[in-house]
Amino acid sequence: AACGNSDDANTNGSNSGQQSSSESGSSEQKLEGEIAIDGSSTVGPIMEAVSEEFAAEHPDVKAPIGISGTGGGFEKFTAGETDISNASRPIKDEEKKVAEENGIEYTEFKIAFDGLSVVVNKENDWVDKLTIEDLAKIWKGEPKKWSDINPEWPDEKIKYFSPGTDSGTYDYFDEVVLGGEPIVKDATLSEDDNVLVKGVANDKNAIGYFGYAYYLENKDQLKVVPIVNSKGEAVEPTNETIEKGTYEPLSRPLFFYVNNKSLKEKPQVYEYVKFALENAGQLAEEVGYVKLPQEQYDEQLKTLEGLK
Amino acid sequence: MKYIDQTVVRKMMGKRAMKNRFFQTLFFVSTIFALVVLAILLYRIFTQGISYVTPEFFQNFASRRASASGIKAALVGSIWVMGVVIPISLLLGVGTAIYLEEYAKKNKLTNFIQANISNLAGVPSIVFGLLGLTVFVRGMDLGRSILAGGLTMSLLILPVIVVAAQEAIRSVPKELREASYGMGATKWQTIYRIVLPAAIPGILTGSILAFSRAIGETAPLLVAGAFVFVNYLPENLLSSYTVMPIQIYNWASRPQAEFQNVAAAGIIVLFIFLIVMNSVAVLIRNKFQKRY
Amino acid sequence: MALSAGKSVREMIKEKKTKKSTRDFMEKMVPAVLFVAAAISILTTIGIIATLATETIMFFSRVSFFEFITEKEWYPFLKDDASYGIMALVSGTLLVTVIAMIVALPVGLASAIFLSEYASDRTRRIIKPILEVLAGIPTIVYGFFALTFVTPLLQKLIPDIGFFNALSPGIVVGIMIIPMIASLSEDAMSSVPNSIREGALALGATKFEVALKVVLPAATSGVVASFVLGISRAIGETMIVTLAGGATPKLTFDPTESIQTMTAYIVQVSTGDAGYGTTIYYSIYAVGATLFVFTMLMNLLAQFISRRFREEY
Amino acid sequence: MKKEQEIVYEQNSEDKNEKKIVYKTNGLNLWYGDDQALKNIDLDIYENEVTAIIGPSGCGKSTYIKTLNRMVELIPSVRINGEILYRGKNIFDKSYRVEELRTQVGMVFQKPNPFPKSIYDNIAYGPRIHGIRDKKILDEIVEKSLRGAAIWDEVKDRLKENAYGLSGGQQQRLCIARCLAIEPDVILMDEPTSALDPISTLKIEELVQELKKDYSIIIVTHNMQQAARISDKTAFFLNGEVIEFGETDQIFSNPSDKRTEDYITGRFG
Amino acid sequence: MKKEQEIVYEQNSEDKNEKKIVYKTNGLNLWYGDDQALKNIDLDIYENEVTAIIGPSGCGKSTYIKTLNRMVELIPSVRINGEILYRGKNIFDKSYRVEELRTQVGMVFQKPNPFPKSIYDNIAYGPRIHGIRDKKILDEIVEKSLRGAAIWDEVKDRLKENAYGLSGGQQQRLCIARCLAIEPDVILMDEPTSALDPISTLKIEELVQELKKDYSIIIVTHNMQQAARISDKTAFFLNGEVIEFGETDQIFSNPSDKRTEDYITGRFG
Ligand SMILES: Nc1ncnc2c1ncn2[C@@H]1O[C@H](COP(=O)(O)OP(=O)(O)OP(=O)(O)O)[C@@H](O)[C@H]1O
Ligand SMILES: Nc1ncnc2c1ncn2[C@@H]1O[C@H](COP(=O)(O)OP(=O)(O)OP(=O)(O)O)[C@@H](O)[C@H]1O
Ligand SMILES: [Mg+2]
Ligand SMILES: [Mg+2]
Ligand SMILES: O=P([O-])([O-])[O-]
Repeated sequence: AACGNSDDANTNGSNSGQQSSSESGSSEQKLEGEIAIDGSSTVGPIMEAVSEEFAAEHPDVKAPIGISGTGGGFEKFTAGETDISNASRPIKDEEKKVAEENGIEYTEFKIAFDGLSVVVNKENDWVDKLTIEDLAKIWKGEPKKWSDINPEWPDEKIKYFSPGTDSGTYDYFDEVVLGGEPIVKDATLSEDDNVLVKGVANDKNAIGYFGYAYYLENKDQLKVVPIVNSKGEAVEPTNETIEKGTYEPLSRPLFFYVNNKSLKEKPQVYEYVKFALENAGQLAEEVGYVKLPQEQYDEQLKTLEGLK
Repeated sequence: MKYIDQTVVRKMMGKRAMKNRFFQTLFFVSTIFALVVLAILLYRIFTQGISYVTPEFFQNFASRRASASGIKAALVGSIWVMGVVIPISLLLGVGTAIYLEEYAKKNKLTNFIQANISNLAGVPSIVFGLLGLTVFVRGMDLGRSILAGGLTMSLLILPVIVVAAQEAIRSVPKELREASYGMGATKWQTIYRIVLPAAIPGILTGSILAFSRAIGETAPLLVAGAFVFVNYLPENLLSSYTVMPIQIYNWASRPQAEFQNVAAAGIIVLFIFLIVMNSVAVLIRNKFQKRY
Repeated sequence: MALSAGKSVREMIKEKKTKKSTRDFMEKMVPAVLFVAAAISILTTIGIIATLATETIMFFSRVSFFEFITEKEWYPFLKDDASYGIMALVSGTLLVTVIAMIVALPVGLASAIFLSEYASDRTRRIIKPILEVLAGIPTIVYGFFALTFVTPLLQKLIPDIGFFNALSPGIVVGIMIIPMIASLSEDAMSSVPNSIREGALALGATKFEVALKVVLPAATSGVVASFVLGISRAIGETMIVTLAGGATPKLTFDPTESIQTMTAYIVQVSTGDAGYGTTIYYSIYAVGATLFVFTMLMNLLAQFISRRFREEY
Repeated sequence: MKKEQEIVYEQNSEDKNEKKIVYKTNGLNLWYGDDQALKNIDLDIYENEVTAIIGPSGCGKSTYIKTLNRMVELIPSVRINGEILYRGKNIFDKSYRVEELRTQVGMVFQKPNPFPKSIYDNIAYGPRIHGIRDKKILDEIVEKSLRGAAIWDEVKDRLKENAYGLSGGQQQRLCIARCLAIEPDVILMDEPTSALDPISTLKIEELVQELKKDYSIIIVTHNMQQAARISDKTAFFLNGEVIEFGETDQIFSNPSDKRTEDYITGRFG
Repeated sequence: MKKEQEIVYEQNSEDKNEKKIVYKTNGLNLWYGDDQALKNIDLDIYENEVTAIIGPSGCGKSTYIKTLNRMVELIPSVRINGEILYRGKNIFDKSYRVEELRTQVGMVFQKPNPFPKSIYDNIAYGPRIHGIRDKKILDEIVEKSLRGAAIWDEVKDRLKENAYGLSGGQQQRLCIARCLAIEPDVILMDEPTSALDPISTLKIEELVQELKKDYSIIIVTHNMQQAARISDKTAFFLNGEVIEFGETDQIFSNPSDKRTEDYITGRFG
């Protein structure tokens, strides 16, 4: 849930107008100073791309990026230590409370989509699609073998590969698929998605899930499973299906949170956020995520204007 | 009366010599084992990363494009951090060792300090990360700076250096001390001019290991505040920074296969860095080394 | 006897006495300064204990200490019935440590003996630095080595073994520790005076007998110290087990199964998603405190051993 | 101030028209932990004399000589009572600076113990720690000291080499040279020639004879003939006690104690 | 096979109706790096005799005696040519096992070098490595060896204590005892009494006289009188060469070389 500030969206000014104003602004006064950014490892690569490009325009602004995880990032953010916090899930109530206690006001921005990809081994010729219910059954661990789900499938034990229980990806999957119930205890968990890729690629009876980017980069080693959406269509994760929203419910938005005081008092933070919203779509795709529909970026830019 | 029968001795001699040769071979093979592992590891990393180690790799900052990625910020960051770690941990470590070996009376406090140090040597690095975060980053308000990271690392390797320095100081023959005292040298003169020079090889051996560890540590700096993406060079001890292992970790966890090669290239640079450091220390050590 | 300076050395020394006040100052200052250095290590411990203790107390206000040490399962992320049984993490840590020690102690000690007793000066000068390079390889590199080389190799040898298991990181942690044990033990053995070796060799002892029955006993304290440091490193090793051990806390002593160690759990949470102030957040401090207590007990044991075996020469 | 005291003391002893006493040991007891190594020692050492200490192995000779420059205190378990006056002042006094004592009282040890430094630096060590930095003066001191210890010719071409390259005998002479370099008032020697061949020993003995013109020398030796040859006074130790002390001639020709006689007539060295 | 060879050799030498030769050194040269320490040494050591090696410091005495049991090879820079026959076999032969040589050729060093073990374990070390495990036999060996080295009475009550608690002289006698414990054929002694007091020295000398009934003994000494007193043959070394070798009586009463005479008449020990 975003902060109430988003309601005060300023309707003035088009996208292009803002862009020119920001450019003229930067040429008038040289921006400098530091921007403290931390948080999700999922969102990190997008922000790194933003920092990289931002530095080309504003070489004197230092925008290093830390990766403490969404929770770790919020811990610092709500204590007022960072200006921007990346998150692969919305802020939780406990975290909101801490922010309130510390007098931190903030605004939530969406930056891109991630499509959680369910994958199996290349040699797996039996699974061609799965419903959310199938997934729930599989991941709750009721069927121990593939044949327990479909008698035609091999009589082999399923091997599970899942992101660590403390990642945003797991959280999202758990909520959407399992309704908050625990994942099968036999699951092999790893914090590193590349490790999961290797796990699934090396085990014929494996099933796993992780961020879209990791599937995209390892397409040739993995077989992606189309997921039946609420309309009953089996949809494979692709840039289009994710952006359009047909790959659901396993598409999840990625966020970053900005400290309002920093936006007001540090011009470099304001410019940085603006730059991020203007360029995030393209940069996100470059690092393996999916951009939001353009309207969403425009809308958020307006919100930002109102916070100046 | 003869207790030792030479014919029996001679008969056993073959077996004993064989045992000796067997164990010599075994010991040699053990030593080689470690080297073979190193060779495999290096081979894998070099074949993967060497083509990415180009002059640009040293001139570029990190980038979202693998081909444009470079290690500049991390390399310089590591050097800055070591610039804090080496003097601080050596001064504190050797100082502590001298205090314990030469000055401290054998009392409860000394025993406590001693026990405390060997205990610290076993504390996992990640716990030091938590300490650094609490004390340096937040408590002393140093922020996520080189100084905070360097101090954290210094404390981490301090016990290793103390233990190594103590062993080295202890193994200096007491005859040398006696000779020095006998000339009317004060305690500090004896330590500074006789004990320390004689102990340098041992101190260096332990310290090289410790510094190598500090350069390669990821976990504590992940917790205590190195950034993963930095695209500028540090200016002073309070600048934010990144270090090589964290940059490598970041690259290795990227989905793009090409970044795995960049990570390998990063590891190669880290190796070169380690080897240069070790060589300097080995040169110093060989210059001093001798058996009494 | 006067020198060309026209004075005797004795006179010159007497003259210099006036300058001795700085020397006296040094003599008084140095121990004080050195004591401060030594005190830093105590402050470090106090800092660690304070950091761990405050948060651990918070943890135990939510989870009973009894549950913590008796419960066999560690599922902190279950929303409703989270369980915090440290034994599951401890067993993972112990499993990896034991495997690592099975690899590292014999190989490390054997290398040390080879270097100190058999190798020529030249060989030693070549091999020792190489071992030190091995010691300096970042653990994350070892982690990928375990995952991409050792695990597939093990899968060929033991078809049943999981992709994540305790054996692979255990072996690699062991390999990582070899140079440390080898180097420190070698130092301890090298500092045994040569005259003692000669004494034994002159009795007709083989090099092996000298190494085993004379040098090794004389170097016990240093060798044991290197073991302790090695074991502590194994217990505290983080990146290798995080990458290759899996993340499934489980009370098992089967090395082919996936496990989670205490350190890997701390990494999981501190780079993960748990919010500040949650029980999970506090749990990493409780785990950290457990690790701390563990290494402390270990060290006390080792100190006891090395005190008993210490020999003077 | 100290100087004046000394002078007063020296005048006093001159008044008595005797040789001046350098060291006066009164009722000295010394324990290693619970083992008493020295028992109620009373002994006077005179200036410009060679005092030999003889006695069987383990009788406390080394312990006593190390007490004279307080080196024995480096062993933590040592406990001492009684007093030793060096030029009139009790060396166990709190105000007595042990470094000053040891600068004036040089020592040569039983086992050669050169520093792991060059030959030159070994000799220059003492002068340097006492503040002599002038390269030319140091050069002179080094040459003079090495000559004094009858080793100059053997090492003059390799002063920059490590002292550990020397043979045992050469090392010991180096240690003697090192001690001479600070021109002490008293020289303590603990079996200094036991590692030397006769020719070097002869040189050292001659040197001792020459040095006693300027210095007071206390020498522990197991070599009775050496004691008889070079010393003016001899003390015979047994089980930590001084059995007999007196003029060397008298001790060797006409010992007053049966045990001394037994020990001396068992002689052969 | 080896045994038979030896027997043949021994019979040969008996045929000649002479004392048997234990060690025969032919044209031995030895270098430390580029420095030649032994030059073309020819020397015969006879069975059941005491052969003394004398000469000034640095002349190569220690080097030669360490070559006889090949201890000198422990120094990496050493190069050797020439041959040494021990009971007829060249000890530098590839097939010659150095440990076997050293079991039959015991050695006592210049500086005491006890193991950092208990007194008992120091003595028992040799027998143990040669396979003697029986506690009772070990006890006997320990007592006999310690008695042999004239130290039994001093240590019999503290056999379990660390050898480093002993004084220098006691340590050296312990090392002699340790060597006796393996009952060697030849005993090499490198200035074994230089750290001993006269009484212990006397005991050791008596012991040497007694041991030579069973053993052949080669003793380096800087003590001319000791050489004269206890040895049957004497070799005089100078600058790495054997200047003179012959019957001790003849060497001391009527040396044929001027340098030997000079050295001996400079004597005093
Ligand atoms: N560091 C020590 N700790 C305990 N006892 C010691 C120590 N040093 C010497 N002793 C004991 O004190 C006694 C006297 O020893 P000291 O070395 O003075 O004898 P010494 O007369 O010099 O003999 P030597 O002629 O063999 O050198 C001996 O019984 C010895 O065992
Ligand atoms: N390890 C070594 N390396 C190089 N040179 C050595 C070494 N040991 C001895 N030498 C040299 O070889 C020569 C002979 O030495 P050696 O020790 O045999 O003399 P020595 O006759 O035993 O003298 P001493 O009576 O002093 O013991 C000496 O010039 C010495 O400097
Ligand atoms: Mg003595
Ligand atoms: Mg010698
Ligand atoms: O780093 P996370 O996106 O998994 O919180």
